[in-house]
Amino acid sequence: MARKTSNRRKLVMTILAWSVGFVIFFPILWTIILSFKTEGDAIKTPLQVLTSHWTFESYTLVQERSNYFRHFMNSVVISFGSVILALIIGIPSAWAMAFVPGKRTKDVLMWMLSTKMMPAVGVLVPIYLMFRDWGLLDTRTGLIIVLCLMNLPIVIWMLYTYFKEIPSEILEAARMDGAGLRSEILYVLTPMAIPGIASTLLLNVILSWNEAFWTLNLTAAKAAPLTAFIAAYSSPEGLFYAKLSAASTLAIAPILILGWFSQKQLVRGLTFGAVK
Amino acid sequence: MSTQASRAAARLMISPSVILLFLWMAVPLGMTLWFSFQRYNLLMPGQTGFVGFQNYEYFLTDPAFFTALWNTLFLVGGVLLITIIGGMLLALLLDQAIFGQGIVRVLVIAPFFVMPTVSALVWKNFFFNPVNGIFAYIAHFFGFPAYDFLAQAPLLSITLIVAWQWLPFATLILLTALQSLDSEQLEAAEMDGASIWSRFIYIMVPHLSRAATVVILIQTIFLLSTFAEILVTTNGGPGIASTTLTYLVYVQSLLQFDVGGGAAGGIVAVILANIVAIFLMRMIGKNLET
Amino acid sequence: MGQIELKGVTKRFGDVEVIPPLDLHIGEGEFVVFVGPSGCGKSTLLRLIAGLEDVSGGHIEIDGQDATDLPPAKRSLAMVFQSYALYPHMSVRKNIAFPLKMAKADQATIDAKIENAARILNLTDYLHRRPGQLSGGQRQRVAIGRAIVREPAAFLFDEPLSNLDAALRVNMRLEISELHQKLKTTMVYVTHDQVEAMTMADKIVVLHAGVIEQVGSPLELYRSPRNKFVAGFIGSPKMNFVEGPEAAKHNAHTIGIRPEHINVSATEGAWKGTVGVSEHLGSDTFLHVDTEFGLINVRGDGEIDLHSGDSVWLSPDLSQLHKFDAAGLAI
Amino acid sequence: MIDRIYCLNEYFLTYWAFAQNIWEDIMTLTFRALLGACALGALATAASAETTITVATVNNGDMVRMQGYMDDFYKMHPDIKVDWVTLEENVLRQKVTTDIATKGGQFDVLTIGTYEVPIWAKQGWLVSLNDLPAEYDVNDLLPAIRSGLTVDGNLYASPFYGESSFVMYRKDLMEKAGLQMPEKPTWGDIEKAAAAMTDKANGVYGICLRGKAGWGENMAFLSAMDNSMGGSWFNMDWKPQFDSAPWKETLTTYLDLMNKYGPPGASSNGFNENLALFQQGKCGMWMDATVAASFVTNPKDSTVADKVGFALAPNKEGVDKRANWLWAWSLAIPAGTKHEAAAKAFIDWATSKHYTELVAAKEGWANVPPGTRTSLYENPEYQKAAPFAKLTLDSINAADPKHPSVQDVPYTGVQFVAIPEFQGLGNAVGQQFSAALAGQMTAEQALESAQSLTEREMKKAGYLK
Repeated sequence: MARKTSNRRKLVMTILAWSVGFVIFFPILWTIILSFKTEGDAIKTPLQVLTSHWTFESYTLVQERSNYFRHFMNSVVISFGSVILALIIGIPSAWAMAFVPGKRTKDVLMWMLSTKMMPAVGVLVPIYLMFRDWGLLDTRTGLIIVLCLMNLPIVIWMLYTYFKEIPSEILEAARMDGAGLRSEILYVLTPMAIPGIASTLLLNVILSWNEAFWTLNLTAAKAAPLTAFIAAYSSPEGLFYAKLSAASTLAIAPILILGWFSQKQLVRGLTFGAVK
Repeated sequence: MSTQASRAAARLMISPSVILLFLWMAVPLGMTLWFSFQRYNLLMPGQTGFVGFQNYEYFLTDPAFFTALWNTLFLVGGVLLITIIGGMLLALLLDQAIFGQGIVRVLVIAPFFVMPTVSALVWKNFFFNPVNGIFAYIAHFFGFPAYDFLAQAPLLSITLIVAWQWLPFATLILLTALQSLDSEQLEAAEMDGASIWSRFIYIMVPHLSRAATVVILIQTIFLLSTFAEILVTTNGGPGIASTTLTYLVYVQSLLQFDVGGGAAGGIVAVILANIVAIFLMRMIGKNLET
Repeated sequence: MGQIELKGVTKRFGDVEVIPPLDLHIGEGEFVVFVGPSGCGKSTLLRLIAGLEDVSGGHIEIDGQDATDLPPAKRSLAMVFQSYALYPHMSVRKNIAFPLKMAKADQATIDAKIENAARILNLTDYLHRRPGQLSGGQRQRVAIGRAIVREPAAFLFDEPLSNLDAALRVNMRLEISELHQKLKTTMVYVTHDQVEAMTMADKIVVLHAGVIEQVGSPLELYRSPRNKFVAGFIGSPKMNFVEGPEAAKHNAHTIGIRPEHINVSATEGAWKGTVGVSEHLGSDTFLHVDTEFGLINVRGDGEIDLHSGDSVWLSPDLSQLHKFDAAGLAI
Repeated sequence: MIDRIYCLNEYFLTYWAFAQNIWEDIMTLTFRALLGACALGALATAASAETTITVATVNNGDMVRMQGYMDDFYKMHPDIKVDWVTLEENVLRQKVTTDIATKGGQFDVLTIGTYEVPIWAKQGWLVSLNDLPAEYDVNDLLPAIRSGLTVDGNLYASPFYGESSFVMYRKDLMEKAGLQMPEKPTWGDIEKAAAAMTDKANGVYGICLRGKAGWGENMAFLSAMDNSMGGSWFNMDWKPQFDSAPWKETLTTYLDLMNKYGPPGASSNGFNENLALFQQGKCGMWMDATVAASFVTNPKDSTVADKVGFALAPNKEGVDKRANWLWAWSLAIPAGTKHEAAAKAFIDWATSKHYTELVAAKEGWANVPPGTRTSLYENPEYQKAAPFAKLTLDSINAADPKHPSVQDVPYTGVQFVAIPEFQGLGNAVGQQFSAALAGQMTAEQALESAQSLTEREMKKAGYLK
């Protein structure tokens, strides 16, 4: 809105918005602060915490105790792998649903979403048994498959709503211009959909990164991602605030940074067809 | 656009995801259904066999069942309420002309990136803890006794944690919707003599209702399976005060290792979830048609 | 090159028949305009020719070859869309080059053709820009450029000017006509605006509810419309229709007289009436006159000094009278 | 930007060029990805000559400390590599149980407790450890602990550390209150001491006890407490006893103590939370595992290290059982592992006297894993470094898993009942008692629902007709 705004109003709004933003962000900020304290200092009153001295001690301890890098790499491979696989499967489907809608397209879409309502705990044992038989326990491949299927409905829906915004005349023009299905997808559709695909990728990477049930239950050592890394710190003996903070910071930092850097992209695509 | 060839191609392109999702749903569900009629405890591999509806009987008559049902509704409903209303207010705020808008948005968006396990741990230990938590310090500072959130109001506390995580999501979608609102509409309303409040009620809210529907749909899907937050903070307690349906099934199948009972619970949960799903789809379908 | 023949073409969407069996011949080098009110099936017909829709029955021949089942790209037709359908992620150059690239033309050919098209269309300075950075008219020219470079057997235009403002529309109309004269390629043009049809077409096809009402040159349609629909659709302002005893005097169910074929007099004439609204354009004067037969529109040359509330006498030029029977067909 | 994306697209060309038909593209791709991943996995295992064993363990201090000494193990066994899976206790138990019961084979060494060992051994899920080398000296293990890990004469798990429970209290606060803690207190003594030490204005709470629901959390304490009141979980007909007088007395005494003298938020306090509280000096007294003694007396972590006194777990006057339990975190090998020899080598090292000496040499005797070997308690250096050594040994010896209660019972286990259903039962009952502590129900209501839910489950499981 290009409306005239008085400076005073802008100032009031700024203060209000900054305070609200600070309150919402505070838990994360506090975790980061505590991670640079000693265990003894971390349990003092907030004022004492801020004035006590800063140290990397907790990070050193955490790194000594567990192989952060391996968990990190597993998280990266699993979350990106599963989403990319889901995109490979989902892009053609979403394309077809958006541009060649049938009578039951909406129903199919809704059905896909409803598969996500299946409570994971209820089917853990069957999946576990299958994974055992196929040798997929504690493998990245296994988790990639599971998380890919977990995210597929969301991926398809996001892409669908995004593709629907692309005018079909453009695709017809491409067809008139002699583009086959392949060229059409390759030269016209994909480049136009890149922002949508990028935000779909981002959102689902975030969801996969934070998925804690399957990643924890289907892995042991080799494929265990950061969710398993955190599970080792949830309530160890004795004082643990600083170590927990350091581990938490390490676990969320990569995705937080990724999210912040790409937030424009994320926000742009994050409409789920909510905006017309 | 809809030539025969493209329709055939379309069907071909949809089929992989449909087939995969169908298998992903049907196979485990079939196995779960099978287990739900079996006496099958992981710890007692010797004693198996068909037991008919016994598992269902025990699950449905479990004294925790109806509490869990209610708790699930409370959690989902509570989080939706907080995130939609809070998200709308936040979206309105972020839509204003302010200094450092980008930074504020970064701050607001952040909780969405935090793993549920981590956020539950952070809230439980650093905030709700009645001895060392920040809320306890604040209470002491003002001379009140510390309130034990997780013991006195476990479900509400969990609702708050989950709402904190999902607030950014709702805010972002509602903000995008708000920004797509044609400013001429608002100006027209202003010319028509509508106050800020009426403009909000008659122009913005209807415009945002579509976005709100989407938020409700997506969040419900994820909220129904809320699990890590409960496990980490209260273990479903005290008593069964924060046991949801998902958690109850978890207790059955992974704490008692009663696969049969857990399977029966899983099937019940699937049925209930699908009732919610149908209800939601109806609502969404109507709202998304246009 | 550029003959298109439709034989018994039909189109059904589900149970709804939008185009009943239809025959049409489009000759080489002709500028054919499909005109009709919105929803009359003219765009559908164009898309059938383009191959963007499957025909439900009948055949389409292009240059004597059966093209009914050919995919759009193989029909050697080029299309300009209402929304221009430019690729937003490509520069103007890439947009124009796209069909050539699809046809696997070599780079030298592509460059040459782009240069040529850009020169013809005055786009040389804009080749590096994206569609988003162009004005409406420029976008329109890019869309045409993209069509030109393929050197198609025929161009298809789907209401290409409807998104432009009035002045620009007149300009582009001229440009397209000039282009046709320069290229001598068959053009099929869809519009709902009869002025565009009259000014551009060699041949006009008037469509109504999927049915061809009449085919002919602009003046043929103007002079001898086959039925009431065509008579009412072609010409601006619209033809006046009078029914009842006044029509019976001329042995017709309905008579039609164009506003420009009525003489106005303050003192004497055939029909008496009162001026409702008068529009003075300087070159013309439009009068809306209330008569016992209803509202009659009159167009007079130059300035006529009549205003709202004045009494007037109207005299139709009987040599220009159109007569229709009860079914609406011209007698 | 978009132009660059467009260029990127050209690269996609290769990727899409697999087939004209997209469906085939996907199938090939997915399939290749799968095959590739499998092949890669196979390659990785084939290429390495060394054996990798996966050890699942709990995130307790002693276990975490062991991970720092792995160099010593690798020196002795250069061909074995150890992958650690360190998890919180509940997550660990859930994972290893799922894995062993479904024969998932993800782990080669499991960290399990005295509850699991007899049940799993009977199922044939564990590898017998009878053939450990002579230096292991199986006869050196404390008899109570050893018998808890032995089924039909075979040792199925090797204890890493063992524990009972006892009372830890603040000597300085007792002194200030003018009281003396007897070495064998009764519940009456405990209440008196708790009342005297409580100073809520200064954030000192007279007594800290477990309140977090769970069979290994509050129920471990409460079941042991019930034993000391003369009660038991079941009578000889497997009938639950929550409607009996001892349970009533147990719960009311417990709630009374905690409500009057306990810290806020006690219903979510487990071992770790209480340890943190005690180390911060917020508890006058804490009844919990004997292993905690070394943590609360460690000046590095504890602000009250030099002020802690110890006493045996209390009993009710006239009851011949004390409220102390018996537990040993032990290492076991799941049947079906492919690396049995390496796993045994690891267990031998981790639970050997050598390891104890290693820790003693590096970090002092107070920090060695306690409660497993007689030789440790006979070691004068340990006795000197660990003032709680004698009481720990006495507590362990005082516990008798075969006869936990003064009444006859059909089960073994002091603070647990060694049947598979107990985990579920213990958790459910623990939830009730935790709710009672949180003030959501009265003691009577909690006992009533504990009784009915236990009856229900026992009926379902077929113990009760």
